[in-house]
Amino acid sequence: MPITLTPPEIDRRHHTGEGDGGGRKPPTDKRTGGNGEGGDNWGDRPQGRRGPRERLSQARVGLFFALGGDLMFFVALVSVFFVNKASGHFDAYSHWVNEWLPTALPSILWLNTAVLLVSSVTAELARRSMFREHDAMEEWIGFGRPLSRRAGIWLGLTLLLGALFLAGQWMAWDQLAAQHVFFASNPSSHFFYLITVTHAVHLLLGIAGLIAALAGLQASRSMATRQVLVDSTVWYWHVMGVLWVFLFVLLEYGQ
Amino acid sequence: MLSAPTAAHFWHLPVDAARHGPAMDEHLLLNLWIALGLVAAAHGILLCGLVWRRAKTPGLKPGSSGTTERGPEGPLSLPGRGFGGESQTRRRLLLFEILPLAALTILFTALGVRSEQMWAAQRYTGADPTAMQVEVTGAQFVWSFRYPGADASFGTTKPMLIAPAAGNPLGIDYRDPHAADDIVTSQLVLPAGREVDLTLRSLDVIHGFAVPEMRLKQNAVPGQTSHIHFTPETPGEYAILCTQVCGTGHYRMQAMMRVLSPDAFDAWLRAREQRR
Amino acid sequence: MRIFSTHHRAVGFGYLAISTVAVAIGVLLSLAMRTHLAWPEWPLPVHGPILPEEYLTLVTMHGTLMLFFVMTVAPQSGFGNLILPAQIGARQMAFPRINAASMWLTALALVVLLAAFFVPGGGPIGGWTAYPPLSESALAGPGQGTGMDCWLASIAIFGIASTISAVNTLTTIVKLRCEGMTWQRLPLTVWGWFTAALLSVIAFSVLLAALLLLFCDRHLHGSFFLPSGDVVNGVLLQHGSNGSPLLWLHLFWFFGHPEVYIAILPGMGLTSMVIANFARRRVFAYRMMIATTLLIGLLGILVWGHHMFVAGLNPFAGTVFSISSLAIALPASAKVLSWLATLWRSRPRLTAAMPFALGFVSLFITGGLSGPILAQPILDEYLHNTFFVVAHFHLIMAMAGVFGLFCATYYWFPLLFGRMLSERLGKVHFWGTLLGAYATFLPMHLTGLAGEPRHYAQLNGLAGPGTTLLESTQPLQVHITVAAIFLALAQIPLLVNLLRAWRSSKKAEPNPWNATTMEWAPESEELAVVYREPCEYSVTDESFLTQWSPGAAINTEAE
Amino acid sequence: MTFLQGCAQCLDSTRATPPAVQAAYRHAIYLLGGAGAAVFAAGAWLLRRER
Repeated sequence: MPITLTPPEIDRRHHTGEGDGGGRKPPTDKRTGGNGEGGDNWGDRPQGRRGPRERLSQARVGLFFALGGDLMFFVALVSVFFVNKASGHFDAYSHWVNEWLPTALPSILWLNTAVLLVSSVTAELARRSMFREHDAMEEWIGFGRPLSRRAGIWLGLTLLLGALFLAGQWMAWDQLAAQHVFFASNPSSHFFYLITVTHAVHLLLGIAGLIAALAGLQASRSMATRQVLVDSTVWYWHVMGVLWVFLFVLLEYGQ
Repeated sequence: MLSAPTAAHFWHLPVDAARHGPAMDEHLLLNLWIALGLVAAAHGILLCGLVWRRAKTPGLKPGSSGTTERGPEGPLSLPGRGFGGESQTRRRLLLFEILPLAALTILFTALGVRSEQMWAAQRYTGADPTAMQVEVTGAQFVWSFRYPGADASFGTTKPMLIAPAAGNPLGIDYRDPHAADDIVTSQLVLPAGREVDLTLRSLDVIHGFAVPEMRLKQNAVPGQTSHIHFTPETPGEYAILCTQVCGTGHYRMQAMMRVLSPDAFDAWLRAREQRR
Repeated sequence: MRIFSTHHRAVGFGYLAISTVAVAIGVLLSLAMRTHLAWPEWPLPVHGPILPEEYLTLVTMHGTLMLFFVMTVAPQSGFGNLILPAQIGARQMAFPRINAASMWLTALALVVLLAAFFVPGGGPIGGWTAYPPLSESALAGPGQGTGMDCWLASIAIFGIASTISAVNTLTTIVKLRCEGMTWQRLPLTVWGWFTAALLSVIAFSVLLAALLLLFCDRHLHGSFFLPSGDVVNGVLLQHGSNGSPLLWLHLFWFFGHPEVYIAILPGMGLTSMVIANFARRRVFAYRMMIATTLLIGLLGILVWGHHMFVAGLNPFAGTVFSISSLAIALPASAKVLSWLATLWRSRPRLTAAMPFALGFVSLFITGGLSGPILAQPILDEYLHNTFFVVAHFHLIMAMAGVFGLFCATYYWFPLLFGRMLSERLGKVHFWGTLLGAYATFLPMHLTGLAGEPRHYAQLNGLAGPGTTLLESTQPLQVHITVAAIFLALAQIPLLVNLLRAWRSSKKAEPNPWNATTMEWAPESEELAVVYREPCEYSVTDESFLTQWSPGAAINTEAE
Repeated sequence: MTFLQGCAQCLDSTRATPPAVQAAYRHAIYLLGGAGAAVFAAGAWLLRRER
């Protein structure tokens, strides 16, 4: 849990009520500090508008469920992968034939993987820098927007690396096509293209998110909005990175 | 419970001509009666509960359903719960949940075990080696039946050889010696009292091979062969239906299963062999 | 209210509008099917005689419309959006814009689906389960070309929309509950919505994957579901491949079975709350009801194989799936028992929503008890894909689900429109619908037991024992058709009722049913706070404690 | 235990399909069911944690 504008000890939600289900849910952060200091009590605001902490965790919960569904999507693909890989059929002379010819992965995928991992690091740095209290203070006092500046740099770097990864994937597809390995060639090539393309589509979404976050960093005045944007985009980016590592291992060693 | 034939008639079950049929029917009817009984009982309780005068003794409050109070209570903290003390609560919970659920658990377990035993008897084990071999092939929208002939083995088939117009709907490769004496028919003719091992195939889409009077159903899935074995008992003409939607002609994908007395069957088989 | 509003009520009404269109069309399609089965020679006015492929299109579209666009949309997304936020003391859904977007996506999906009627070749004919290879190629039959593509696109869009809206629902329930709204204090309706949303997120993504694979098979020469050497219509579709149609069955039913729980869980929750409210009692064994809701959801993920007992599944797998399927009967029975216990000697007020809640219980019992029968492989071997199955899921899912929807309509109409529905018309509507439902679907058990398979465009007119067998059901067929028409007509009172209430000037009082849950709380600027569990009614008098009232009971007699 | 594979109606034809295929189907079904149940449980747990 990163440092947020709400000192964690105020958020008692997870500590009370344990054991007795009925205990009244403690008020969600009354004293948020943040750009609501001085009489402006977040708790008076309508549900879901009670300060950065709540909006942040709301976005994270939404992301959690969305990614849970996404996980099931890839689980379905992978289970089909296993079955198709093992399956075969009896030919006219009742010999058992398995059409599966493992697709040799272009070595550039290793490079891409490394790039993606690095991009995850830069993304995390961007996320962390959104929660540096020192910078936040400075912004409230009015010394520019160090949060946006610092995070913007890291996000830009992530965007660059992400684009690089996609370019690398494109080159991988090119190389396979040059060897006349296409989607339709073989059951295993089905899966290589299916998995890489679907993952690439997810990364495109991630890149859209990054662009949105960058735009938000410039445009939005509310610090909470910027934090939510960056935080959820980066978490999504991390998950896509981990997912890729898993899929890559599956394709490299699982065939 | 009514006697089996009357019951079968009451439930609109068709005649039962397979050896495994009667046991299956018995289990089916048992299930149906139990279900009917439970429906009646549940509705009875429902209606009684509705018309019977409202219980005055607080002890009988269903609200007192064992949930322990929590959180701040208003002055009127009791309504709907905590009534009649824990003993009443427990009694009611026992009466309305625990006992019935235990009974249902036993009931469903018993039915489950019984049906799994029958399922295992029919499906876990293959057909007897001496069983008669017939290959059933589904294709939009006809069933074809192939007998291995004298050599008791089927000739190989190849998709590229399939040519219904040329009289080879199954794509039998006649260069294969085994294929020479194969008999292909449009009716499934079987001798009574002998076990049959059907090999189910499909050329195009999934078809459902079903013989209601034999209490038999199994999908014919393209790309795989499924086996199903049974013993027809009473001679007669029975319906073979397709029970998996397979296209425009699904409804007319019907064939006839003719069960003959053993010697009548031998005569038929000889006639067919002459014919070829 | 602006049409592109992101207010949760606007979105909810949008969803209900979608369902209304879908249900109207779906009913008409089913009536066309029924008349054709009862009187095959009778030509449809304007259209003329119904051809076999047209009949299959009717079946497919009826199933798709009803299951996806009515039973999934209306209870979960429709009433979920209308009521859920208020019921947990929130002012809106978690992500209003995304919420509205998913509603419009659903509308788009409906349009795309209906477009299938008008494309060359007509709509798809493969049933709502779209088993390959029938769904693999345009060669397999009319409507399997563009029509099938429309179906694929529509369901894909629908799946994405449902997933998004489910994520929104889940986040709302997890994050936006007001102060004091704890695990035990959540109304069972919210539990129903929560579980159903959880199932949607899990199931629809798997369906999406399956649709993607099928699309690859159809248009990119894939071979995921296409076996080697498959000859459709004289054309060899696939040379070397490892594909198997069974894979589709697995993926589809992994979605398909949770789907039916998505359709019914909200109705279960509402039934519990309405029964408790009109019986003026607490829901019997409240925490057990929560547990069973979650348990049904969890088990619902693990039973899909019972749709495949005779589909080429290994018999051992059949046994395993039949055990898990029989297991679900227990939490379901526990729910029924709780309803019976809550009603026991309660002399409830049989106004408005209550009869429909009771109807839900009745239909749930009747339709549910044929479930354990179908869960036994040896019996399913005879009953699979017969009208016995049709009767089963129409009673427990379609009819019970619809009764849940009617219950919601009568219960929340005063809340949503500030008007009261006429009790008399409500009673007429209830009895007509209940009678029609049973008269239509009970006999289907018998035609199924007699051996009538699903998707048969015609039961007579052919030679052979098959037709003799099927023609024997003809009297029942006519009866069913007449009953179905009656069932459709029985909905007129509802329409009249809604229209009259709409036009009437008589305002409804703020909490006409003396309900205790948050959605009836008066509008106020300060934050909602919940002080107790729902359904606190006095046994001695009419007084009761609402979830939002901090102190003394509201005594309706005193007022 | 042989179970959960495509082409089988009786033990004889179960044996006719390679164990690899049977295992593949078995694992695929474990994977699907397990992952589904896990996501479900995680969701329920999140609600409990957030009460």
